[in-house]
Amino acid sequence: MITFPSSELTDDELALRDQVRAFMADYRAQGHRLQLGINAEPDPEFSKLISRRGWVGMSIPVEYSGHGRTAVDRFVVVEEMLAAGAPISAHWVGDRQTAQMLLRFGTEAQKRRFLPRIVTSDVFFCLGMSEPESGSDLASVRTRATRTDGGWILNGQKVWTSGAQYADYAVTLCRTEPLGQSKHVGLSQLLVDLKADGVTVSPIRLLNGAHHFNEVFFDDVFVPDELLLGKPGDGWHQVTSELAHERSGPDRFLSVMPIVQLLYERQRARDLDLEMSEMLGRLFAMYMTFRSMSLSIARRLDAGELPAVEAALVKDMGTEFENQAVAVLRRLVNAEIDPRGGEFEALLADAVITAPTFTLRGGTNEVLRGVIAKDLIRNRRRVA
Amino acid sequence: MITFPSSELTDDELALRDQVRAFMADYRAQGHRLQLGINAEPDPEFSKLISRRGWVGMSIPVEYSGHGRTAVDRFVVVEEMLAAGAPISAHWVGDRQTAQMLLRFGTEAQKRRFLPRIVTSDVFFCLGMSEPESGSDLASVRTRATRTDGGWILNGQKVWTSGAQYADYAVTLCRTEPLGQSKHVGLSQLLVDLKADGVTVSPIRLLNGAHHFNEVFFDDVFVPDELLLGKPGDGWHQVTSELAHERSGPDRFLSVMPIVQLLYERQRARDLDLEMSEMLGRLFAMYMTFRSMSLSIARRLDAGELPAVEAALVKDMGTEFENQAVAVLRRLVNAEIDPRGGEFEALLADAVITAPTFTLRGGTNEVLRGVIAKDLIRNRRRVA
Amino acid sequence: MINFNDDLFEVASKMFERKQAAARYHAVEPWAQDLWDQLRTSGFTTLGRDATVADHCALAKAVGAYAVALPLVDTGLARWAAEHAGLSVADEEIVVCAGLALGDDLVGSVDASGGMSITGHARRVPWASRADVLIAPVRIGDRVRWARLRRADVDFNESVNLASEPRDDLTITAVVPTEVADEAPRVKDVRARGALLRAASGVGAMEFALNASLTYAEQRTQFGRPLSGFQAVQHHLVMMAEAVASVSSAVDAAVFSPPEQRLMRVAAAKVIFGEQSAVLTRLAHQVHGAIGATEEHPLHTRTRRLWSWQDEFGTATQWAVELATQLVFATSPGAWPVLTPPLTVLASRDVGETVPW
Amino acid sequence: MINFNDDLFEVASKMFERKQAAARYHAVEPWAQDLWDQLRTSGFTTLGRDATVADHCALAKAVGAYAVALPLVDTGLARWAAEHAGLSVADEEIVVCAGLALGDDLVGSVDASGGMSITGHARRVPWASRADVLIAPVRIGDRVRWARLRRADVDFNESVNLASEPRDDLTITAVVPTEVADEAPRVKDVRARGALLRAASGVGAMEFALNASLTYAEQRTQFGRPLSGFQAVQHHLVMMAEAVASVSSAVDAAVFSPPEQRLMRVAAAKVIFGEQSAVLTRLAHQVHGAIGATEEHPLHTRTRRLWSWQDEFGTATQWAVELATQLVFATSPGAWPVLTPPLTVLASRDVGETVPW
Repeated sequence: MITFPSSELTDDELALRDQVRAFMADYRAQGHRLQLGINAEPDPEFSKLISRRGWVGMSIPVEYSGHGRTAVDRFVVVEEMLAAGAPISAHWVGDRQTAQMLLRFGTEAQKRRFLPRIVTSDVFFCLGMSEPESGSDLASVRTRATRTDGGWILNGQKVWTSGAQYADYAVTLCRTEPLGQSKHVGLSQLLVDLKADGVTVSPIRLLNGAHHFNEVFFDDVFVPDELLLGKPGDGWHQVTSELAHERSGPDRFLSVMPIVQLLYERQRARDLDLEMSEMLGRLFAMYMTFRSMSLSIARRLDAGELPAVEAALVKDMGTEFENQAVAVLRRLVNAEIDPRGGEFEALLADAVITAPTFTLRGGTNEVLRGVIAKDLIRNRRRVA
Repeated sequence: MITFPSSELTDDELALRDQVRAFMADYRAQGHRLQLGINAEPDPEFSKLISRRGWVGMSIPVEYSGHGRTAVDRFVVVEEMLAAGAPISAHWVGDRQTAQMLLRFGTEAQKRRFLPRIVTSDVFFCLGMSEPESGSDLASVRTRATRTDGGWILNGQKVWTSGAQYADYAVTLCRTEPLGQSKHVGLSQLLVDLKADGVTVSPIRLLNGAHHFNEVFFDDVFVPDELLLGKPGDGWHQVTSELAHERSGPDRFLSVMPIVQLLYERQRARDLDLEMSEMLGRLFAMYMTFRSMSLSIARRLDAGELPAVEAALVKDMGTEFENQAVAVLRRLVNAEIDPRGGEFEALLADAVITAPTFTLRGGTNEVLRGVIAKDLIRNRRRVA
Repeated sequence: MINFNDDLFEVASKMFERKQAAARYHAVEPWAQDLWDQLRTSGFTTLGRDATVADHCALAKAVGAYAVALPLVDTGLARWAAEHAGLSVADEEIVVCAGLALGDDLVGSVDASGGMSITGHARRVPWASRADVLIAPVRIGDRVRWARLRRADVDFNESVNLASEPRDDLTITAVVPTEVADEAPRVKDVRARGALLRAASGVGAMEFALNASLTYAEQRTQFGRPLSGFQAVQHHLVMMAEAVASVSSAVDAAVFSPPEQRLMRVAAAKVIFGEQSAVLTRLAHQVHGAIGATEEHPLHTRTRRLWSWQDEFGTATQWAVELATQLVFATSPGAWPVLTPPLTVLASRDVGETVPW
Repeated sequence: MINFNDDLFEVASKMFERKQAAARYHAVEPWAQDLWDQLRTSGFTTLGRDATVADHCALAKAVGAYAVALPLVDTGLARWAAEHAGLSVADEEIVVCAGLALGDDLVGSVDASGGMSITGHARRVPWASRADVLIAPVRIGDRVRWARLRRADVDFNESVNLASEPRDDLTITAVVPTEVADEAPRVKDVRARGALLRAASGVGAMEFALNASLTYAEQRTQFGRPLSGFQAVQHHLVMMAEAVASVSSAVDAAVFSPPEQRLMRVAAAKVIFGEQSAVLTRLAHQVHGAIGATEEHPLHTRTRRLWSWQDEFGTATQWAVELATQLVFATSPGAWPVLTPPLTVLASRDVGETVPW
């Protein structure tokens, strides 16, 4: 069964929330503009700023210079940041995924080398997953590493690598054994230094002109043994076991919350007409519910579970909701949108243009639904 | 390309519409309650009444005692009837499909025998298509007829046969040759006299208690040769070539128009609030557009074309719209619905309960979309 | 999915299941006196303020899962309200709340001798015609009080909801109440609890519909393979699972809510229930095809209830408006802080429950 | 799909196609002076009242199909209005309409010597910064007249729509018009024609997006088969085809409408365009995946236009309200008779066009 037992934040968690909330109120009062979720412009300075507050690499154990806090603590920080439109994308991948992956699969040396620097935002990661012909079918990667003295020689090409223009390392899924019967076998992940010889990063601009994504080319790049994540051949297992971390987060339903916030600020002192009330009420109900579901997953992560199907469900439903929310906001505005208008209009314009990407990032919703359906049917069979 | 060239009604067609409209206004003034599209209770007396006006079997040629009018004339009559909530279901199948099928595929004797009686509503037909295991996959029928002296011996079972409780004949798709490589080969249609020995009709009640559908069992039923439609083995071709007639009609988007009509009557003398205006305006726009598309298909039928893909498109989109329309009406009512309330509430209650069947009747929308997709892709390939 | 109180849900479910099996019903309807008696013996008909909202919701969910056509949920709501108000209800009495619908108006007047009588109307009272006793909020001057009336003293116009459950219009003319108490709990709190209970029943009915659809999609073949092998059907099933998960989560969040967030969470739960159950019912019927729309098939015993329960104790639209009204106010610190309030934000506003949950 | 005037559409399309091929663009942008000159030679920049609404829509559709970033449609609209009003526009001048947005207000005053000057503001005027001449409705006392202004006399705040097409805010301070004429055509008719032209352009852009999606779905393989083999993708494509067909049909119905139904059909077309283009853009991007959301891919040159054109000359919501306002009135014979009116029903109401279509 797909379950989302509810839970409340503890007093300590509420106290953390208050701190982050106050910090972000302050940050905004300094004149920083709101940004839309993980589409925000990367801002390494901001990442360093909140690192100093202890809000990056929170769940990394103290022995690796982390804060030894919970997935829920991280959830609390992240949802406050997203709701307040903070520019969190620079440290995003390392904080959300790479740290977890290193903790679970990395060698001791890798942990000691990278984790402390994730905590201080002194090292940023990006993900080399998709390839030109692979899309959501990750296992069909063609990038390959061949054995050489003391390491691997990497050749191939990645696309949709967000942040490669400023990141230090790309966690790169590649084939380290020839393709056999199962395409899931013989894959590994390498931590590729993006400044190494043979690496070329080339920008892919989005339809709004923004530069999040890149193509990354590997041309006989030498990757030393110590940068192979875990054991050779474990790549597929590593990738799939982290999906619960990747998919369930508040970034999957809070992207346009800053626009709702601005609309709210315009409305709160006025009499709400019925239509505005109804639409806002429906949006509020959805936000409250997604938040409960996402928090539920964070609690289960803390309990050592990996609720990957639940995470896929939240991502599918949450990103569809984000699109509906943009449509509702447009309907409430009920006029042409001026992309050079005020903060509200400019953000809404950006949301209209980038909303189609919400249901594509991190596995298209069609693929996610396949994952969920398989689980539903398997569980049904088990019961029957 | 899927096209819907627009057209307007001619003066003659407008005059016909005025006649039907006036007739229906009169009929309603006599206290008859509005009904929902082809879900209406069958009323053979009503069918005979409008037969006398010349509004049944309209496109049957004069030589078969028909009125020699066009598909558009029939469209005009049917849309007026549906919009006015008339009980048209008794003659519906014969008028819409069987007459066309007899004209295209029937023997001269069959035409002379049945067409004049369709025109006068003295014979009613129903369709024996689906079977317990076939669903939308019509070609997988198991009902079979074997050759005997002067005719066929029919055995098998049909379901979802609407109107079998009062119809005279069931146009029955059955296998007349053993199943070979293609399941589309070796099928025929028999006109089975429902009063014949060995025929049992057993009601299937719908979730609202209504009796439209039946199971029909054939137990060694003798069907004489003269009741085989056209040539043996032509069944599949006959069935599929009539889909344009079956699918494009106003019955695919006008089912809940009588409820809109009643709502309109309550509203027209009041000031419309913005939400009511917006929702009504959106409904109106859809009705106008479906009407144009459906009329366009009727014109093409008159031009000798069989725009089956366009018809499937109208049916898919129209029946989805009908469901949305019910949702919009519920939202405007914004209160519990009393099924024993006034005419408006009672009709709305019935629409809520039966709306799920709109997208199932006559081929589920999933199947229709498969048909349309195949055409889109085929045409694309032709262009490329 | 989430059972609020797993044990209570399981016990009730077993009783309903036995009854269904014995009666060869797909749902427990029509009125099953033997089951009612059995429920009374087990104490399920007298759940009142001794039980938590989690208990009440667990029972409501079981009622929805098995489409039990008995006033178990509504009598539980009325008992809870009556006991808090201090009105007496005997164990064997069936009691329901009247006068909770918008626009209902019951007025009490006191005559020279100090005797009170009540006049007015109440619309679509659940199970009124089956009740022994009604409790209702009555306007007396500018105060509201709870009154206890004998059903026999009240005129009825019997009607039903879309699932044929009794929803009766009442006309009350100079009826002398058998007892009167102060307005505690508040009418809005009782209505909110009613809304939550409907959503909880809805979770049970939605889970049934999802499971029935999964089973059907696995068993039914078309074009040579099971329906569950078609991507379109798989996507339908996923959207249904999403509907169940979101409503279940929203109800759970309301049940276990901190006091000052209860009303907003109930509102959210009823909104989500209204929206998502509409999605689910449509898809459940689409997956089932024609067979699911027949009288013989159990699906409609749940979907028809869902269509009515969406609107009972307030429609999704009304609760959305209510939620916005709670959360948008001039002195608010902003959208996000009211959606995720620290204690201080809502405490000053009249949005909390005043009686034990 | 439906070309209103096939020949004109084909001729214009060929010119745009050549330009795109020459420029290695996926869309004709940014400003292409050589193309503009060529269009002028061919007479496309001077289409006015001599052309039918079908001609104007055919050209608008071609502009949408090729994402032509030139003011061809808006200058056509303005020329049509100016010629009917009797204002003079030279062949080489680029002219656009200002002051059609809701809330715009331009006021003319006459001084002692009989000279007129105009003051006020106009929002989001298409291509104003590229125009030589503006025509605008001006309020003088309780009458509205059309005025012709030199662009050079007007202050601008340049902005754009979501597709980076110029949409400029104008501030007009005591500007002396070069010519003034009576209000014929009516402002509402010009706005309606503008709305229809946007929907016609939308049909072109939607067809492009559908065809691009079909091609991509055929060519792109995933999990070992073409995307077009996945049922979910097929359903996306079908919904896109339905969107194109319905908007195309609605625009066609407006173009060839009987006079007394023109305004209602334009309203319907703009509503359907708004709703269905929103469906189509979402699905086109979903089918294309990440590649379709990149700057290099042509898809966004059409989808960004569609997102803006939905709202220009009135949003779908505004036109839905307008349509209901036209069709719901106390003396109406009912919903169906106003949707399918015999001549007599609408003739008495102020819903028809008063100038040649």
